[in-house]
Amino acid sequence: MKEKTNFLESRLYPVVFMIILSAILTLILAFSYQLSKGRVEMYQELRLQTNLLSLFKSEIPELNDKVIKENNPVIMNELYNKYLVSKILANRPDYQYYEFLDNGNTAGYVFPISAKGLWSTIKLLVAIDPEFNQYLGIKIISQGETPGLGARITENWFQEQFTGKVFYQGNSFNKLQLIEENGNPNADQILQITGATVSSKAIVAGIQHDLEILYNQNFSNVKVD
Amino acid sequence: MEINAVVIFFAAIFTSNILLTNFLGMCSFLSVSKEVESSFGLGVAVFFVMVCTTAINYAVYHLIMVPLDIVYLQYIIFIIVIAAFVQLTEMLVERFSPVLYYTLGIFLPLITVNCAILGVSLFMVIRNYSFIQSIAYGGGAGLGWLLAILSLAGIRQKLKLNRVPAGLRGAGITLIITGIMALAFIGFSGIAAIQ
Amino acid sequence: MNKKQIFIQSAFTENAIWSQILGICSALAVTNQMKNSLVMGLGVIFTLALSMLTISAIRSLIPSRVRMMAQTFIIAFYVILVDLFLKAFLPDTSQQLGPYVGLIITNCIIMGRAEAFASKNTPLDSMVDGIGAGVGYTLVLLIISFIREIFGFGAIFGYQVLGSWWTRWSIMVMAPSAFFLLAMLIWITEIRKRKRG
Amino acid sequence: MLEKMFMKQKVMNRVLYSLVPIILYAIYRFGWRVLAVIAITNLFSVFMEYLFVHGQKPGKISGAVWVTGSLLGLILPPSIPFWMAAVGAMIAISMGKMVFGGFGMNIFNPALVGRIFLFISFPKQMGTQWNQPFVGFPGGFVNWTNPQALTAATRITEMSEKGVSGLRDLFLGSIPGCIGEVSSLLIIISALYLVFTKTAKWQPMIGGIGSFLLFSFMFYGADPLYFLFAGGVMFGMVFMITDPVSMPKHKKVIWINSILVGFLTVVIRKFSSFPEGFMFALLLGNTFSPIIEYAFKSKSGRSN
Repeated sequence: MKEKTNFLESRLYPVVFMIILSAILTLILAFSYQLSKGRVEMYQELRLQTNLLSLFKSEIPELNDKVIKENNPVIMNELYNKYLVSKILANRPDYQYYEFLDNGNTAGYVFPISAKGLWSTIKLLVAIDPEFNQYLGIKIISQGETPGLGARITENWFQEQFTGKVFYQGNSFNKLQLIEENGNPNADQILQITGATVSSKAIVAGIQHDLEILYNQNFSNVKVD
Repeated sequence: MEINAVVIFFAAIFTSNILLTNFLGMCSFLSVSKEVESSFGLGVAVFFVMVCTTAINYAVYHLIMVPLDIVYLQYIIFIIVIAAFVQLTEMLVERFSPVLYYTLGIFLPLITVNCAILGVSLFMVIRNYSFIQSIAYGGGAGLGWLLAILSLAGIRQKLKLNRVPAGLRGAGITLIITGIMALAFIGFSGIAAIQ
Repeated sequence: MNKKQIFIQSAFTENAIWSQILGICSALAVTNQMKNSLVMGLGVIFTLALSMLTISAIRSLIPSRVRMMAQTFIIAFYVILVDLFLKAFLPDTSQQLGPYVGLIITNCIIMGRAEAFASKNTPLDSMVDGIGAGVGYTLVLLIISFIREIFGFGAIFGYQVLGSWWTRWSIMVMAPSAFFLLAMLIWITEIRKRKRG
Repeated sequence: MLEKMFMKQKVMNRVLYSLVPIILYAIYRFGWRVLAVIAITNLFSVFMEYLFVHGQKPGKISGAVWVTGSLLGLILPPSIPFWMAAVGAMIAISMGKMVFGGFGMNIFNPALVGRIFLFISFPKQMGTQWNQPFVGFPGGFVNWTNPQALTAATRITEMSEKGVSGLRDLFLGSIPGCIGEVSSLLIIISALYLVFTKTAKWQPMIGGIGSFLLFSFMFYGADPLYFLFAGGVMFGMVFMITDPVSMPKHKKVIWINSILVGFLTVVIRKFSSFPEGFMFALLLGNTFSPIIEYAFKSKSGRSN
């Protein structure tokens, strides 16, 4: 007993204590990390797959709102493997994009793109047809714009209006224009969000800028004359 | 899209002021801002520690934690780095410059618990900044914090003779002033983006 | 003091936010939506309860020279557990809370309770005290976020309760409103305190 | 009755007189509805101040409350919903003035605190919907409001490029805009009245307008007068930056502050995501001027 109190007061004790304490705590943490790791990765993958698949909702017969809502990892993974394949750009090995397959034929591309919003970098997926003529859809993945204003870019009507808009026509890129939210858009116009001009502009400009570079550098040969 | 470090620096001061938009470092902000001199001392100390710990934490994160796959321990490791750095600085300042110690050194212990310091390191990781970007962000955030606490101290100095309603004296009125400052700083939004 | 008294004292009469002005960084940052506030509050309750329990249980073993360090370690340990849990089971909320979960470590409430209570009392009392402080903290978060969400979105916990006739106050989802509302809350508490004498 | 409730403040009365022609002109341009807006902001300002001073000594409402109320009314759009005007007035008086100790104590310009609160809360109603002005006689004098509305928020920069309105229209005020901000001519006349009756100081007006002109010229290249007459700069430089309470006391600091406000107005207009910059610029000026003044005081204190 006497020995113990002596050790507790010795100069070495605090060091020993900290080492033992941190060893125990770190061990438990490492263990829980290993336990949770798989789940975290699974979630990230599932989210990406769901986002990619929902871009082609109208083309995939197995996919409807109910399936998307249930978000079953097994089903999503199956659908993903059936319809999508990930690819890497030849000149940028770190850039991953996706190809949409319909009965084994390329029916569209999906590119991850980032746009500079008012407060944050907006990350989104853009789907385009194999000849780069028109957008098949966009999906905002993450953003940090003003809630209630800029953050309304995540509302469905805003994202859905890109579907079918022309990207490349004749021999030149088509520039999309922004008009007031309550207006009547024609084929080249996008309704912007009232009070959030910057966020709306950022998306249109970001998509066009990045896609034009991708087209010029990697896909200018896809045109079938 | 890579963002220029200069842009990040200014954005961290004005458009995304760490205190006025991220609410970090409020505890010492409220308690120390009564006097201008001590606010200045604390602000400078925060700036200095912020820049240095961001740099160290960047190195620790990318050279040790990522290769060893122990990123999940970042909270513990960052806070140890910050505490150790503050301790070390305090000792060095005390030994080599007593004058500096009495003007700045006394604020150093307050800094370990200033969540703005840890916050900057965490934002650096979340936003995937490069080394230069991290330093610029740390410096900007530190200067922004200094600017905010100095302005507040000036206002509180002016407020000393006022008949502020009894229940609002101290924390209450300081929070309201901070709120109005945050309103004013919204004017800068859109000038530069942080990420 | 029995456990009930300890709980009431640390949750209400000595509420960390409105009477001691501690831990307000996160109180301001995560209150734009009630859901975030609730998750954050539960995280703090969990961290507080268990770290108070642990610190109190080994309080006689902790050498006084490294006391703060050891306490920080134990708190950080539980915070990382919370973080891992959120990442694995509530990934969306985890992303929205961003760095604020990690910042529970520097939340002065926890260090304050560890110093003031857990290092002097029995483990179970400390745990009750921790839960009390956490509940009080969560309560304040929920009050502020309720006002911010109902004015800012017309919603409660994400459910739209006010129809399209409601004009959303965007200031309520932005930073300044949090400062104003917390000031109001402190003001009301002070007035009530004075009336009681 | 009135004397029991209100403090007598001659200076404040003179400010109110100088606003009368501006209000009359606003009715002519936008219809009688604007008078209702101004009445509401005044009413709710008085109501709010009454809540605070009620039951306290001396318990009188300051005459300045009418100035705050009227100024706030004049910097709102003509089509603002009435309830928003009321909210703005209550925020202006409570958060901008009474919490700091009431009359003579405010750090920030109360009317601007109310205006920015509304602007951030309701960007759609505050910044994107503008009534077209009436033209010819009797114009707005026989109308409640002009149903013709312009729903675009035009950046002042783009306005000059597209030539939306000519310099003469801007100067006289036959343009859409906030209730009291449209006619630069009337504002200048009021400014002269205020300066000659020693109601307001001329230094901040000249400093602010001068620095605004200089920096607009530097940032935009041409036409600084155009930018001065558009938007709310003129109104603010005459009626708000000169607020004797929130203005710094030190002469040199008055100059520094007004130059800073002019500079910030241009920076915010040009680079930020908001079309108008004055209100933010002055609030920033209010934020920084106490510490600048403190620095000056301690410096001169040491040399003495």
